[in-house]
Amino acid sequence: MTTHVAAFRLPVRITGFMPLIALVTLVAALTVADADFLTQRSLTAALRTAAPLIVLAAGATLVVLCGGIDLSIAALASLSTVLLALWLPDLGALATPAVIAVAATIGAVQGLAHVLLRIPSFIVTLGGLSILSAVALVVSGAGTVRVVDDSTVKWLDLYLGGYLPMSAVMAFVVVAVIAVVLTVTPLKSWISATGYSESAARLAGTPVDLVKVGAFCVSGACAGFAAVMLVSRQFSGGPTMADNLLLPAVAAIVVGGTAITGGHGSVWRSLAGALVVTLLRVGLPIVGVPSAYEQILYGVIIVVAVALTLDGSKVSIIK
Amino acid sequence: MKSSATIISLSLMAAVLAGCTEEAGGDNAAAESGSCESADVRLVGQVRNESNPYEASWLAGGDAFAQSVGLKQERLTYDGDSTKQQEQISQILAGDTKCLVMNVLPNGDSDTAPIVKGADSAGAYLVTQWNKPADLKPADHKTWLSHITYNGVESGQQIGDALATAIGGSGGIIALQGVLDTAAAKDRFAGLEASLAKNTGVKLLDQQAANFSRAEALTVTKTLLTKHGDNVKGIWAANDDMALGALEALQQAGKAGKVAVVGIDAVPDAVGAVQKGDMTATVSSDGTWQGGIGLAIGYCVATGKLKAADIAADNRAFFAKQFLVTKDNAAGFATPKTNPADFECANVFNRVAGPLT
Amino acid sequence: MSVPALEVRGLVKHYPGVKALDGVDLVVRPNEVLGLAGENGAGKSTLLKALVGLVAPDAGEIFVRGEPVRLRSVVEAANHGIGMVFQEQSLVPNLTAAENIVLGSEGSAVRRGVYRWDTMRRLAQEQLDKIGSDIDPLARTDSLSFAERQMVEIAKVLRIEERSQHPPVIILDEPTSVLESKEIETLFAQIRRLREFASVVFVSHRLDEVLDVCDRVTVLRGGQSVGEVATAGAVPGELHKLMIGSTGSDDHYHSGAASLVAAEQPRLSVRKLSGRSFQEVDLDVAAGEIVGIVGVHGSGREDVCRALFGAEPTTAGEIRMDGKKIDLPHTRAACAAGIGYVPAERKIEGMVGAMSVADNMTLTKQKARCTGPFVAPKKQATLVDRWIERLSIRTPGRDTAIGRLSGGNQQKVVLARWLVGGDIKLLLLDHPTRGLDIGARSEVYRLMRELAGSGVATVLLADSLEEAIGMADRILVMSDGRVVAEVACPNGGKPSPLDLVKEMV
Amino acid sequence: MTLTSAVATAPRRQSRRGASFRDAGPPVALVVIFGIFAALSPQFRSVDNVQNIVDAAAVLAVVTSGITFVLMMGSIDLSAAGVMGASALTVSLLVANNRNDNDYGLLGIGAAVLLGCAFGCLSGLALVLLKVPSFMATLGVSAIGLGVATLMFAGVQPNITDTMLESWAIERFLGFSYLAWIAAACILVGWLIQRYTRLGRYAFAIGGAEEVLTLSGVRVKPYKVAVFTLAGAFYGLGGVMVTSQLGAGLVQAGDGYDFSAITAAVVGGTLLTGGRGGILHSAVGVLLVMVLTNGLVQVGVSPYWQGGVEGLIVVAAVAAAVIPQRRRNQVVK
Repeated sequence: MTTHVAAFRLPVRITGFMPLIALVTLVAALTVADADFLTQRSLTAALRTAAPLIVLAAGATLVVLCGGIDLSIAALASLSTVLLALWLPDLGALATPAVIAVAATIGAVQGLAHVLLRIPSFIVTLGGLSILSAVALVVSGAGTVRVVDDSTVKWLDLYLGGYLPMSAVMAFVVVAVIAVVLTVTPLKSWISATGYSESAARLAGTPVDLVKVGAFCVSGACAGFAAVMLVSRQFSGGPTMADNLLLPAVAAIVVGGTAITGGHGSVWRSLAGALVVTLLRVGLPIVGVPSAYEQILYGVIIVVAVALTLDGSKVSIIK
Repeated sequence: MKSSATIISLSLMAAVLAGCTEEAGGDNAAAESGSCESADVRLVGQVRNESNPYEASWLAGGDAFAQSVGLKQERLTYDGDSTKQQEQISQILAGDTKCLVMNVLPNGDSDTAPIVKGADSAGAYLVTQWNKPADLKPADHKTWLSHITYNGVESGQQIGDALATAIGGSGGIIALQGVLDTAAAKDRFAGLEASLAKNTGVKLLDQQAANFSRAEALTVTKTLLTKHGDNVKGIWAANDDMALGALEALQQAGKAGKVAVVGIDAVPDAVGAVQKGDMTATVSSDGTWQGGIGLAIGYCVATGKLKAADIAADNRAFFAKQFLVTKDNAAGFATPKTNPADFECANVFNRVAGPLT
Repeated sequence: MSVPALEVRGLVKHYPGVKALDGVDLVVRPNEVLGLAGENGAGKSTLLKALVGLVAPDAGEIFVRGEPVRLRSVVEAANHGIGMVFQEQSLVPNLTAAENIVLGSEGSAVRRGVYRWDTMRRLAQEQLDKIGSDIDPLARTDSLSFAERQMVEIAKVLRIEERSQHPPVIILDEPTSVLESKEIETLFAQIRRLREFASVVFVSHRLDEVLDVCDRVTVLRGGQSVGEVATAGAVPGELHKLMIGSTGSDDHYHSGAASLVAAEQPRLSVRKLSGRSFQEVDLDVAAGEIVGIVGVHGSGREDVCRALFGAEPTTAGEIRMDGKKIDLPHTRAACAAGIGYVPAERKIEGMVGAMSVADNMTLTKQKARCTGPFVAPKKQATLVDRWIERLSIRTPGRDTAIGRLSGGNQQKVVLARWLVGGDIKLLLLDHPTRGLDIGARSEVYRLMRELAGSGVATVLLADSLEEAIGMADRILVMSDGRVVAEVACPNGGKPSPLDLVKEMV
Repeated sequence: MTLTSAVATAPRRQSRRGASFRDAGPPVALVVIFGIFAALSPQFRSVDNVQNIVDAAAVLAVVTSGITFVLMMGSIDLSAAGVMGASALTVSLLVANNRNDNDYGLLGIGAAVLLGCAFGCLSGLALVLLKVPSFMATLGVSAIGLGVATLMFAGVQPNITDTMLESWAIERFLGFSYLAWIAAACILVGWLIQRYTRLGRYAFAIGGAEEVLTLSGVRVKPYKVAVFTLAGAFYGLGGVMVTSQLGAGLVQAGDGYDFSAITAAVVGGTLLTGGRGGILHSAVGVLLVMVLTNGLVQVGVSPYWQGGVEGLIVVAAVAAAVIPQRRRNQVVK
């Protein structure tokens, strides 16, 4: 898929395949370390595990493509789990869209603060991170909110045909929808132009501010959807539940080969990146790497993976 | 573009055709109670990290038990990251689960339910400790053998009382809370409140969260010391790491020895401090024992030496015995060690202090 | 004859699909100013890069004072006494002028990694003194004017004199393209002063300048040296002939093309427009009219232009299009009103270098390539190909990244961006021919005439006074943020540059 | 990008030398916030509390000094947490402690700082040789640092008994702890490096216009590596200081310092795009953040809300600082 989208415009290059190659290499290496790893059940579990991360990373990828960064996604997802858990008893099936809408709104508000106040996105979303965490803590009464009747979110934790986790399928659908919408509308060129050269985009009459706010909005919505996945898996919401997914999500984006400076990249790349990161997080301890070495290996592998996937020809100066 | 649309519609179609199932496919026949050979048992211990003394001693206890039955414990750590814990659990459960025994420290209350559900459907024997939501009960599950925890209200109150005594029954104290959204932090603080209700002379001047962290406790304590000055006669900390941070703060403020400090967990440094008289009291929960006992219960059931059905209802979820450590008895807690007798199948429930309330 | 300061023999450089240099020969004698002329793509920039070690030639030799050398980096070139003032200014904006001047060859100003500011200031002052500049060496570079920065660049290049212990060879790549005429005069004075102790290679698209300041001109075409002209008595037409291989059109500005100026209501009418750097500007442009605005740096004309595009805030005044009052809070509003803008900084503001020709061309008028909300690839392809053909844009294809095209073709794509919608009413052109060669310029001029002929109103901030006079029907002179004069400029009654200069000062 | 915005949006700047109006924002914000808290809480304005704020700021100041150099280049550094953890364990195992018989004193401290340098160097090498963006390179190095620290931890907390190291946090000179003086010295050294050494000026220039340096024949890569190495040294020292404060070597010694140091630097006026700001800016930023943290506790804001209020104020402070510089066609990333 990666190359398919890329081929729409660019000559097919080896770098387009790099995230996939990294993924396959990693699976192979884990299998060598522990032959039990390459089983259908194990891969199914890994896919199910990766789903929320894929969705989070896909949303944040849009912000990165615009040249910004969204550090609030994980905190927003945590808050969303709390809201969903609180609203499920009253709203039932409506709770899911309601939470996604609220998360999208919060994302959009951050985007507005970024473009209207001209504060770097790093700072806006870092501030957003602390504010959202505080709200989540207060709203939840600083505790876990249990979901007693999870019938309306349970569908996300089912398996398609007995093998494919529904959450992974939905994550794939989210990525596909974003990618297709971008490709068939002018949005893709607007986002790329904004990311590569904001001033040129603006002077070409591109709605730069709208595009950015939109990207933050989608990023928020994705955080909300990831939260729904987490709740369906955890049967509860918690004010810090997703907090630890921030750095893995950013890592997924970069490992996928999307330039952190903006412009170059795609959500498909982030999908591959999220799978790589998940395998690293889960695979290393499962095949028996001790905790301390696991962290060291994680650090080394992720750096090497980025070195492989980043298309140097697209980015002249690497900061 | 067209082809991606095709793929999506195809996969959606497949969904409709195939229908949905609750479980991933593959064989996961639940193990019959007691059908495993000792050598086939797979022991897994999972805690947050190996980089703090309490959890390190937990894993050490697990290793000690595993060695005593000629096995090896698989150590898993998840860096206090709930999602990572779930990911590891589901990956473990995706492997061979026939004679799997897990002794798990869930990161928070919310993490217990999915772990239990996963273990249940995979037929893995599970013992959880510390965190679980009140309405989730091991007795309702087949392979969730037991949940072990300590009465946080009791320990919070015990050290609260010890602190009140140490400052002579009257004066101001400050409280350092743990991570606000954990049951342990809440229960312990509730214990302090109970103690305050009893010791009317003691006044709670201020309470701040220091997230169970030594470094944060240091900063918070220093700030509170300047805020309340000499009115602070005692410091109540929800765990020993924070108590040790508070001790450092007192030393840096030149108040070492003038303010009483209490904590919970009995980590070696804290026991040392109690011995030296720097700290007034702590409560021992014996991490080494916790690391071994969870595996021991699971091992006994897996090998048939104990029948899950025979475990008394009160032992399916219980408070374990805890000990108030003061200067008088501190020497006995100075070096944590395991007693192999504790882990014999007949003795695994010896430390039950009472059913979970 | 003395040994040449610099000599190039048979230099060859291949790029994939292109032979950029095809056996170039070049001789630079001591104490002479050598002009280097050639159209875009003639190989000038590759040759210059080879001379300062940025490009490794595939074959051929370079001699410095008779010795064969291999130049592998800017540093090696500098050590041999060759230095270059780059086309895009190469100063670090957040350092002081002094640091920029000594950058890369700090010498005694930095001892064991530690700065000695006094020494540095002295060293920089020495260089600035050489060109008689009174810039404060400790001023931050981004606080200097453009012309001042150019002086700093030259001072910086002159540092290599100390480095090589020989008379340096200074290469000036398009130094005048962004300078105003007064600043150009200053620069030429400096070049003549440089000749006293150095050799200069001067590259410019403006042939009159080349003839004015150089002793001798070497003409490149198709990667080869095709001729050498002594400037004494030479005329631009002669050079031009050599450059393009035939006599160029005499009517450079296509002034023969009919310009239709409707009398009634002006298309654009601006009254008492004030902003940060301009006050009470009145401006009328009729459909089909080209109005030039001239003025020195700081006259505020660029900001007026940006304000008309909504890219610069205004504090007072009104703007009417076809009699209707419009608000321009952002560039979107201007685009919607049928206003187009071609910025001066093409590479930074005009285009998105990493994106394709097609994407750049359709960036603004998305409707032109869409069916409903969706991009229609076929529609886009037809549209883009049509404009590529119509403006004769030389590109391997519509999917090529625009950054890989030559400057002239890039500019045509940028212009096409405003035309693809078919709804353009007013074009604001800020130095539209900056950095373009004669051929490309001429094409841009023709296009401007064509658009004017079809009724588009144009505001032109020209590259030179000559260009303004040649192209405009009317010229406004701005000074210190105000319009100080208006000069009619009809065909057959063109004012002379001198007339305008009088009004500017 | 930086060249772009500098040239395109600010062709003519008013001030030519020295501090400009732009730099005044953060100090003004510091004074205002300090004033507000002082008015709200008498304890806040006590001498003791001011000492307390300065003491508490010491470690953050040192870490921020290091990170400032990296930010000035336009890169980012998230390795502080890991590097500090590794250095904390190293120093606590090398000076007198309860785990082994080592007693190397200052040598041990030096070794910990050197280890920090090594980690910084690793980040820099990953950046320039493997072309990995600093965001990821340093994230990876942080993980490596934590792993190394966990290895050294080996299950038993090393408590230090070295009197000199312990005295850093306890002994006072002119009212402030030694740690505060060490931090002040670090800021001074940092300022000297920034102002008077090629390394510092080039770091600044790399953030301004990296490609120009290359054109001028400067080999940029070694300087990049050197800047990361220098930053690593500061983190190493930071880890040592935390160890001195806590009396023990903790793997978590650097927890949270990465993001708070970046916040402090940015609040102080250092741009994430590089080329602007500096050590003194960062020092102001550190004080601002610490005043905020301390003040919120002093005026009794609920612990639940503290993080949120802090985030809000940081955003507001940055917003207030950028308002005077807002322009229509400005690029904000």
